[in-house]
Amino acid sequence: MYSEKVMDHFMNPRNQGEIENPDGVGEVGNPKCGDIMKIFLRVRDGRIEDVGFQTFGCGAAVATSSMATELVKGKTLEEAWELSNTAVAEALGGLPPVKMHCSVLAEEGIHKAINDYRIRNGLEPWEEKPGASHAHSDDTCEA
Amino acid sequence: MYSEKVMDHFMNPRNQGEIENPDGVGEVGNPKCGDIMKIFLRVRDGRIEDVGFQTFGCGAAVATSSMATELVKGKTLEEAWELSNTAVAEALGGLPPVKMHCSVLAEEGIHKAINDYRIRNGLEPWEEKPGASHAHSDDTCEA
Amino acid sequence: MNRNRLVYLDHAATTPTAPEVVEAMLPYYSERFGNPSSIYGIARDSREAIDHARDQVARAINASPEEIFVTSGGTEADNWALKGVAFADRKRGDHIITSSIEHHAVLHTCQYLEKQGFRVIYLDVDEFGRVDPAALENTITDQTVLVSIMAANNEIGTIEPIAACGAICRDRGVRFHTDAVQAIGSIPIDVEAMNVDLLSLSAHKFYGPKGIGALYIRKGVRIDNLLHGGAQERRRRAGTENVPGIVGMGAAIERASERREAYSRRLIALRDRLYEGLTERIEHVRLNGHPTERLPGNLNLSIRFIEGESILLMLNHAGICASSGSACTSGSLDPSHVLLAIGLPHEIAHGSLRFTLGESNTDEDVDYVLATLPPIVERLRTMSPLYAEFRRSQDVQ
Amino acid sequence: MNRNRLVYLDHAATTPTAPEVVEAMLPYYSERFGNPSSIYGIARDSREAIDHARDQVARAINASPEEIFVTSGGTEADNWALKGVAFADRKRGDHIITSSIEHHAVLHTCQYLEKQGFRVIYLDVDEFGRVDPAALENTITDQTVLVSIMAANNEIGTIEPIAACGAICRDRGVRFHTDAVQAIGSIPIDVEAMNVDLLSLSAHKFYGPKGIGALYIRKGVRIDNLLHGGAQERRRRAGTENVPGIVGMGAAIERASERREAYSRRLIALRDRLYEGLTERIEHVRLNGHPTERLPGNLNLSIRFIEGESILLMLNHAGICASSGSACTSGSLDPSHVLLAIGLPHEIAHGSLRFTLGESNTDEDVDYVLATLPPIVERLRTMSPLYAEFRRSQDVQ
Ligand SMILES: Cc1ncc(COP(=O)(O)O)c(C=O)c1O
Ligand SMILES: Cc1ncc(COP(=O)(O)O)c(C=O)c1O
Repeated sequence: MYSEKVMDHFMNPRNQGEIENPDGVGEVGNPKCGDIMKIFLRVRDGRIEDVGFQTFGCGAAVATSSMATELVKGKTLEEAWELSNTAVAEALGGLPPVKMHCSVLAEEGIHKAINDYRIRNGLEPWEEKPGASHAHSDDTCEA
Repeated sequence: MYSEKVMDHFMNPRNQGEIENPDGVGEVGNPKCGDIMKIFLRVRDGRIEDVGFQTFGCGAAVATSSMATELVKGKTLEEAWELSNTAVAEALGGLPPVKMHCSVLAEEGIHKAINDYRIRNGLEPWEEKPGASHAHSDDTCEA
Repeated sequence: MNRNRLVYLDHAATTPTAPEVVEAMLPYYSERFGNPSSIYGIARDSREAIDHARDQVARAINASPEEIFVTSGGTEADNWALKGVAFADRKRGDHIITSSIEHHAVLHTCQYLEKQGFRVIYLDVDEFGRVDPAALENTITDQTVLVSIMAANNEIGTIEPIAACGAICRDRGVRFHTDAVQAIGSIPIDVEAMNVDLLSLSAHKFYGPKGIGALYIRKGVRIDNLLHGGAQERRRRAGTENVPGIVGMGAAIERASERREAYSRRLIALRDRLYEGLTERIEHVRLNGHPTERLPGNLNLSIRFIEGESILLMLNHAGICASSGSACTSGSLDPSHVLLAIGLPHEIAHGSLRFTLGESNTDEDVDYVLATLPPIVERLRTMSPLYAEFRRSQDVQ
Repeated sequence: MNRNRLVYLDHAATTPTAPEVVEAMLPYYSERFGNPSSIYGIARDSREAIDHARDQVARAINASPEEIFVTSGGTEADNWALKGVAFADRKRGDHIITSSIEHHAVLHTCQYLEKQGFRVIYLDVDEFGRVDPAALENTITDQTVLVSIMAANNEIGTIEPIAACGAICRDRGVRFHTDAVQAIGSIPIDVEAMNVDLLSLSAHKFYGPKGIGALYIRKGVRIDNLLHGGAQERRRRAGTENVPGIVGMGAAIERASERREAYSRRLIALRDRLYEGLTERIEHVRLNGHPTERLPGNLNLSIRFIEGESILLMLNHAGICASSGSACTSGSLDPSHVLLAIGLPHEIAHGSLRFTLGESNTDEDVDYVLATLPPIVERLRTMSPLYAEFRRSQDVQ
């Protein structure tokens, strides 16, 4: 079902855990739907110096959290904002179709953490691109 | 499907064949339905001295012809008239339900041959018992 | 019964599962037994085995794997195709066309659909059992939602003009189903070239196991589910997958495709020799079905003045397995609807005999039948009042 | 994945086919392969094998052989029972009663019937998953034609009060179907004593092959056919018989009946030890289903703050096969309808885990799970924002 890369990131997640006194935090998902991701950022000079995550969810939820944090680490916030869910899925060697929503969740988590940082710093939050996919939008879980 | 007795009478039919100058002949069945039986009688002093049959039909049709002729041989006509289809089937060690109609055919063939003899000899034909079963009566073959 | 010699000539009824096919199935009973829906390792083995088998089936008929749905056999595939498309398209129309010589799995399903309010036309066939594509074309109305014409007939072996029927249906925007249960493994089938939208097959007809088959459903065809429940077969056919059966079907169809050409050549040679030998040795015999457009292994004969079951019993006694179009075996008194549809009178239909040759058959088998059948026919004719009558009528002339 | 050790704890999903069952099936693939409908010798072998298997199935549930009809599995049996009786009795009424925790083979069939105009009541269950016979009694109307209540639930293992439900239905003149797919082989089932009119079973749940099952239909029950075609199964279920499968089902059910008592005793002991060991070692665990009225091998737990699929993946990595009520595996986001029906909140239902023990399991297996699962739970909780939050809320208190 899962690629080797997914299993590797699931069994050995990178960047797992809370960051003390983070500069931005984003929590997405819903326990009803069976997945919650919480992303923690430490930002220095507009760059993501460190990143951490906590995830309640399936294998793909953990693996996408791990991969997404890995991909944004060291990036500028602008670069990190551009990270798309498909890029996360691709970096994992693909995801089963029913699990794509996890990658969407990861993208949303990063965005939410970045905007949390911006708001804390008195900046306008960035807007999601129109047409961006949302996790669970066409699913039965009524979050 | 068939008992050993049925197979024996099918493979080694008794009394098979036409009788020259018979005293009574009965033909029953219909080629449309896949079975015809023709019974030939030689009668002496009210007794069936000899009997023969010709049959076009399935294994049960042949076996019931053979058994029915065997059972009436040497009997008085009155005794022979009493031969029932179930007696034929029982003597054969039973017949599959869908084949019971063959035993009815055999009974009818004997009756018809006896009545043919009676008519030839200026006697009233005997009447079938009311309620006697008839071959094919409740079947799809429209004979 | 002669237990020393067994000549099996009823391959259209069923075939033995090839030993290498059984071999392929065996690991999936007690070792790789996982439920394919589960997520652990042994379940993955089952899943991969199913995927592989689906590929094998798809390749054999030039479909793609996502278009293959596993069923419990040809009957379920036929039921699903007809009921599924009829009900899914009920709003579009209520008219179905099939032929009068389909297998009961199609005919009885059509009768069920008639009770549900559908109108079904049963196309006539010619004396060889062929459907006329022009007649099909003329019968299609704007209410027609489905046409079902078998690829080859199970009794008389006639091969139907499927490509022509498919082209007409495509033209007229009508879904086209073919029951290819008898065709697969014997004649080439290509759902693309033949414009087939749905196709039924059954593994036990091509040296695979019994109780497993498939329905090909072209991408985009609307069809209701027949069995409701779990999410198996991409939510289209519920029920825990029969993994060994599926593996067996895959192995068998690949094997059959590889062998098909040599197989049919060999069967045609054997069958033709059997036919010629029998007509030389037995009078008043007719061939049923098409002289050339017929399945390689099929020989269907009517032997006048005698009845099919009797012949079968005597053949069985000699160790020869065959079947007949006589009704007796099925418990009804009417002979085969197929033989009646090609115009045989009842009494001749009752005397029909079907030999269907297959992998195990040899030249010696043919010789044995040629030696065995004529005296049986002779014997039964001696017993037959019809033959006596016929002889008397000949004497008179 | 740990290929060295395999601890299979998902016997409710499927069981391996017992080697002696495979042994019994084998002759029917390539040697005694005849189509049971034919009249020659090898066909008789198949026919006798089927008759024998039918006897074996009948004996196991105290039915008579003429009341046993072979299907392609539990799903087909459930579909047939519900659709068959509903449509046959449509003139009598349009009302069907079932429970909210049935298998999808029943639930989705009921939803289909609703689309066809039937009214279906889904009875609630209590916190242990039990149907209340009194509630059933109150729900029956003079329009009710069928009640379907499972004998035992596949997820939480709860055993339903079938005899009580059967008695009520008998009293009220309503047909009673039970899905006994999980019960057969684990708990005693007697269609007479329990007043059951129709019963579904599936061989692969009791060490028989996949893709074969049966529907028991009490003599006199009116039911429409589901699959139309040939005259097999006394004209009630068309399709060439899966002879090896049927033989396997017969052998497996006889074997299961003989072993049942010892089997359940053993499983209960192992399961209880597993349950106690896990609750000693892991905090915030709850048992789902009934504490005593449950299938011998079933242990269903909710482990708070973590999600089921993650646990399964880590267990699989350690060579342990289990399943969960988490939705993730099925591709939907809603967790099991059964866990929701017994009142679990979504997030707790997502963290549920099902172990179902069977023949292969040993004390060592239990020890291994007791050693393996707690650190996995620990690890996943460390990762979980829900657990972090819970801990913070505890610290505050
Ligand atoms: C033409 C045809 N269609 C359908 C079937 C039904 O297949 P099965 O018996 O495998 O269900 C058969 C054979 O029995 C057949 O010959
Ligand atoms: C309670 C119950 N009913 C029905 C089924 C369906 O049986 P099958 O998958 O054999 O069709 C299952 C198992 O999958 C089950 O557990």
